[in-house]
Amino acid sequence: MELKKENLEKALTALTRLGKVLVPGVVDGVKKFVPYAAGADIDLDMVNTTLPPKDVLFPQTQKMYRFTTGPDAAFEEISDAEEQILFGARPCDAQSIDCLDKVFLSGEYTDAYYADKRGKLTIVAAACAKAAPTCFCRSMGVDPGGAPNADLLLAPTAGGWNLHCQSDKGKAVLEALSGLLEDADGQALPPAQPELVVDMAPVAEKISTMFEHPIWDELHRPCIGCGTCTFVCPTCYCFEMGPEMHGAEGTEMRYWDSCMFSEYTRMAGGHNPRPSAKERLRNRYLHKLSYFVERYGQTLCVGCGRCVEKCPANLDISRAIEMIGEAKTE
Amino acid sequence: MARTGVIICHCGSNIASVVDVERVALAAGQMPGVTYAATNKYTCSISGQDMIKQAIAEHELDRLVIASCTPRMHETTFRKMLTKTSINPYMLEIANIREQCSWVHTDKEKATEKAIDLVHMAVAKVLKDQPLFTSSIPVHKKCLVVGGGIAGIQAALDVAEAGYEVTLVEREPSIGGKMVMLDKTFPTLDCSACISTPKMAEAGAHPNIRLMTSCEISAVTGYIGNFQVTIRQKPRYVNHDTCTGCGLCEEKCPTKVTNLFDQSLSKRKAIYKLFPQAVPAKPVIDSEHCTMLKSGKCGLCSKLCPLGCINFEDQEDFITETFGAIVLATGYDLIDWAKAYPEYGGGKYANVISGLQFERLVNASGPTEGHIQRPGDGAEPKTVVIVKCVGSRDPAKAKAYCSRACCMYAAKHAHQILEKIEGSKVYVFYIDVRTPGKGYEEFYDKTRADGAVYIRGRVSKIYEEGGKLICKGEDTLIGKQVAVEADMVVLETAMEPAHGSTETAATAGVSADKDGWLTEAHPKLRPVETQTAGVYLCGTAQGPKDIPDTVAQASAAAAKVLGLLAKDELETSPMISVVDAPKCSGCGFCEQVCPVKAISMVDVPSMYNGKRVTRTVAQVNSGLCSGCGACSAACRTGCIDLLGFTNKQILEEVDALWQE
Amino acid sequence: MSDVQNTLRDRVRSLLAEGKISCFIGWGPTRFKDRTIPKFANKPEDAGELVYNEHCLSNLAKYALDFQFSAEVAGIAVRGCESRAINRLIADGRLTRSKLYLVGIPCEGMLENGSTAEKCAFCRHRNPVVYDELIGEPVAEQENPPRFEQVLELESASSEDRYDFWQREFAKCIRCYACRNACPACNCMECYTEQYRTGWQGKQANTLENSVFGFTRAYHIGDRCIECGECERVCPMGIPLMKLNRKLVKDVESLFGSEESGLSDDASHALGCYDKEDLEEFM
Amino acid sequence: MARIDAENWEPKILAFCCNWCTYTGADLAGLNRMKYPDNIRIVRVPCSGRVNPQFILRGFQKGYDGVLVCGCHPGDCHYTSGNYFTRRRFLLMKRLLEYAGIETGRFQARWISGAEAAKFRDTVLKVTEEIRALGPNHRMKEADDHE
Repeated sequence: MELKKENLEKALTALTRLGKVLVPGVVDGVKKFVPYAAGADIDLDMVNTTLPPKDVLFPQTQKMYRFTTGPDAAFEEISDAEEQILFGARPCDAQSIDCLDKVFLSGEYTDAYYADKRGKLTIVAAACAKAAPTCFCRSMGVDPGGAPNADLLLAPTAGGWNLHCQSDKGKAVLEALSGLLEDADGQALPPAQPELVVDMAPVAEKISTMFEHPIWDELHRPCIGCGTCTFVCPTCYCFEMGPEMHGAEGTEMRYWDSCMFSEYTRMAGGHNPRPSAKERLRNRYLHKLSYFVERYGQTLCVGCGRCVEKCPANLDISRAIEMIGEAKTE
Repeated sequence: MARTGVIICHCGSNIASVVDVERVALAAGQMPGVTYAATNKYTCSISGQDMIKQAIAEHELDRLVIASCTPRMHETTFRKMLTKTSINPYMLEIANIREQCSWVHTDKEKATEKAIDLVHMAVAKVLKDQPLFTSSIPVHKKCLVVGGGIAGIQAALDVAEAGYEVTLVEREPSIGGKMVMLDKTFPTLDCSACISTPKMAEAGAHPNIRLMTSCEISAVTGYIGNFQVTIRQKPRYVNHDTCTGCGLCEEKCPTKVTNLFDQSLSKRKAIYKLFPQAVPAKPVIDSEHCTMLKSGKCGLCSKLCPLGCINFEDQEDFITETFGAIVLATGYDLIDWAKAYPEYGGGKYANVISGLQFERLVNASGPTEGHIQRPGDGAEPKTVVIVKCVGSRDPAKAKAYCSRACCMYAAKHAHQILEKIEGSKVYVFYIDVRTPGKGYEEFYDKTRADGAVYIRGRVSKIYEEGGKLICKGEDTLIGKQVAVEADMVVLETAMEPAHGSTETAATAGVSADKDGWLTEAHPKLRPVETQTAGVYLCGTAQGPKDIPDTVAQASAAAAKVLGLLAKDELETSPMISVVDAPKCSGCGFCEQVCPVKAISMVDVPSMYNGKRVTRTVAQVNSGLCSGCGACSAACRTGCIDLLGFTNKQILEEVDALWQE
Repeated sequence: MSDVQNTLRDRVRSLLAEGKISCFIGWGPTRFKDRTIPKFANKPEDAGELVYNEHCLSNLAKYALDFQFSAEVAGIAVRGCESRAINRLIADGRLTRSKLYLVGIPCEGMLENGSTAEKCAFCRHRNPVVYDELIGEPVAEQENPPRFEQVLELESASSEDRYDFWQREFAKCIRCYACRNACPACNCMECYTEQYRTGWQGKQANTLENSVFGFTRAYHIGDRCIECGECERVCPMGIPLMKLNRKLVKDVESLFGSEESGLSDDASHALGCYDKEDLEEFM
Repeated sequence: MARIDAENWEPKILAFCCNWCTYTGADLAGLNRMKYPDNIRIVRVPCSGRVNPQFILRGFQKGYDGVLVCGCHPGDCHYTSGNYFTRRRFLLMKRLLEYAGIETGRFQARWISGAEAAKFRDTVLKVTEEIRALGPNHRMKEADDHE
């Protein structure tokens, strides 16, 4: 089945009946997933959005519950989950949602806020026909031509996309699109081949032994300690919680935090176990390339290249992977 | 959890007739942290206070909000009351629902709503109050007086008489200042030396006064009650411990030098006493002119001195002492009129002299033994022109201000000339005649009756012609140019701050105005205090004034000093700034805005990026901090905060609006 | 530029070899032709890895803070913007001049996405204002670049439009604090945003809190901004922060007659002093 | 008060007053039984130099329709120089707020001495009327952002 480009708007409009449709678009100069509205500035050809789709499931600021203090203390949970269709997510984005699923849904504790949203999310992924210079998904085990955890995969053709249904939610999408699709598949374009390739094999082998390695002494030095890499990262999931108070009334919120911030690990009293950028950068890289792998069997980096693109100092995790691979260890 | 008590005062009907106090109390009872809310008829009365004390005990309150009159009225009362309870006196906030609510609003409903809001703000603030404790600093019961003129002498004597030790520092070799140069004092015409030298002698001999002449203060650190002052003793080359002041050295010294004490009208020796009645009555060597010190030749004084007091190797010495209080009495100089008024000859006419030169001329102990003689030729002047406001009230050329004493000493000079020189004529050029003092106007009237001719106008030019000094000016009363031929001209020149006085004052943390006069803490209400607590000022250091005012101000400063020294300890307000040093970046912005120099930058051991380092951070001197909070608003991080008005407290007050 | 690069490498090699400096902060290569990365040369042989080309966009000055407590002298490449940033950091008590060796490089502007970088477009100090040695010859300064053009334009908009403009821009902010961390005037040990106990600023990313941060930061640096444009350059969301900062710079200059910040390491700044004759609007 | 309908809307004005001059002036207004609108809420500070310009933004955030900063006349500061710094800070802040889109007049500063009870009353009257004319403030306000 093929969706022709000329039917895209109709298709998106049709999908709005299923829920809020989020598509890659540009708002005030920022590329991100935006709710689809007729005539919106959407761009399914862009390689990657600047902001990842993670806030669809894990908003930068999530209101958790409202409460009142004092003699009549009370609280009221906030549930703002709604049916959403993430349309045009890239394979790396889909993979990042897989990472987030592992964090928020697997194991003993399920995060209710995430689970609510995830249950109501349909992922319509779009395979990549082209790659940005900063893309290195293949090196991180992501296939730019596929997205196994997507409900529906769009594979680009010369005139549109071939649709591959991958789940029941995907079927619902197909049903909603009935009448807008060509029965036959179009001529599929070959998947993108990112030029940036790094070798993770030697990293996997030795990184767990490299906590004290001198490589960290130099690697962190350009880091200015901002949170750009973590906030544009589709998989970084650290958060902090705190209330916003209006007198006796308050709203408890959780909001993204960044392990690159100096105060991230600072304790009451001032002690900071990660006192400098060295410890912080090391933690971020080890988390992505080692700790997460040990726990969930996959890296917490999907090779989307957003942090490489946006780092104010041009720090490059792909280069770090290479350097770790090349590093001598005893 | 906080246990706040809220008391809403009726203030009889002052509040209760407009504000529904019961409703306010009811609303207060619902506010976060409030355990107890009640109203009271007269909260400030004894019974009202008893009721609060009882409530504190009964409800185990740990902080208090009183909604009543302005805190400016009873904050202190209620703090005092709290000292007798389990609550710290600073765990108190007052909501002003009288002056700023019931008295200014008529709509009862709205006034009540506003009162609830005001109480809410106070309740929000009190939740962030912390117990504060006054601390005390010891008072070093010793006073430093800088400047040994009549102001300094009077202040020193008053403090010494009260039983406290005083160190009187004077940069000249003798105390006495300007007053001792004068001949007579207006309006009583008593001999200046006759009334000032006994004071000098008294100061010199007083068991509680230590005179330090030929000395200057070079550094002041510390704060009220505890100033560490470094005094520089200039070399005198004469051992004053052994010298008896016999005068042999001065008599025999071969080097003659212009005598500045006599306003350059005479000569003195290179080893000299400043003037005959100098205190201490011992000579010093003028190193600039002594041939021995300059070229190693002579040494006559050393050979002659029977006690071997001469020491050509004498060096400057630095003495550091602690004082509880400092009085600045640094005095005045006269402006250099020759520079400012080239039209008066710019100094080239010997017979155009300053008022102070005239004082020396007419002084019995002066160069002419009191005979008024022209410096140019020694002749007795028959016609004398006196020009007032030379440099005063003349912003274009010199000073904008009035020098205050000149009108009177001009009249005195006129009187003295008319009295001493038979048949003499005196013309006084003036802009205005200002005589606001006891017996002043009468003296001026008498001078005119004696024959002094007052001409209203400025002298525009003085030049010599045929052995006479021609003074040209406009008589503005008749609107005509006048020219007076005079034998001598006396210029009554403006006062200006003594040279170096602003620098000395700055050393003690006292600022000066644009003219260099030292700035008092408040021009009306704190005229002898300065912005630096514990530093006082008096006399002409603060601005031009005459002797009676100077002496009165000196005694006033002494009274302030005594008020301080009478205390063993000073209680300091705990509502001062504190620095959260680990957060301080050391930028010094707080230091720049502090009006009392209470903040200094100090090096402290610290952690940075996990390493031990020495960093520079701000530090508040609790003895100096006046609690204004300017530093706190200047700090970007917010790491310097004002106790009692912390950032958090103020933000809570602002946020309180949200409560409904 | 390759001449400058060669001279720079030679000089850094000698400075390190002679022990005059313990480290040199310059730029190094990345895997992308159009990007450089701050490079720290610790040994003479590292000097060969230094790069100087039209892609050296990072302002290096704040990296000197890494050496603020070092006993040794650190070397750093300074163009006009870095030199002013260094002055700013010295004036604010964060660096010591004697512990720095400044290798000046006159600059004719950098490239960003193929054309003159926005941060260089309004530059008035392409030549370093302070240095210990200069590589190459001073270049001509841009004559009166229209620094305040964008500010004047926004000033002439209606109050409502101005509000909407900034709210739209700050709606994009992700609170990554790259602007703050890159800014040489934002040199507090801890930002006010981190003072949670005081609660100056909510951590939640919403348009209001974002704009409170934006305006507060602008106010905090307004009288000390050196107009290097780093904040705007590093903003991943493309918020025109210089349009805000230059408003304050413009007002500080016109209200208080202050000179541009960073031309000397004098600690004075407009809000740290006053003039009794300042404009009176509050009577 | 945040959700009062437009008809009954009354401007809420926050004022920071220095303890030595304006707060005293406000007290004197009370002592003289002068009348002025009840829309003002005073925060007492030791000196206008204590007022961090960030407090102003906070006022608007928390729903005040106008913010006023008052201190001693320049030259009369109890602490000598505090209000000179205040003047600089708020000359700048006022312009920044206006640039940020806060309407002119929502933020004001005035010098009012301890004797100027009438000036205090007149200022409150004038500022209240000006802010009433501007209507409720929604800009930089928390509630609106959270609706």
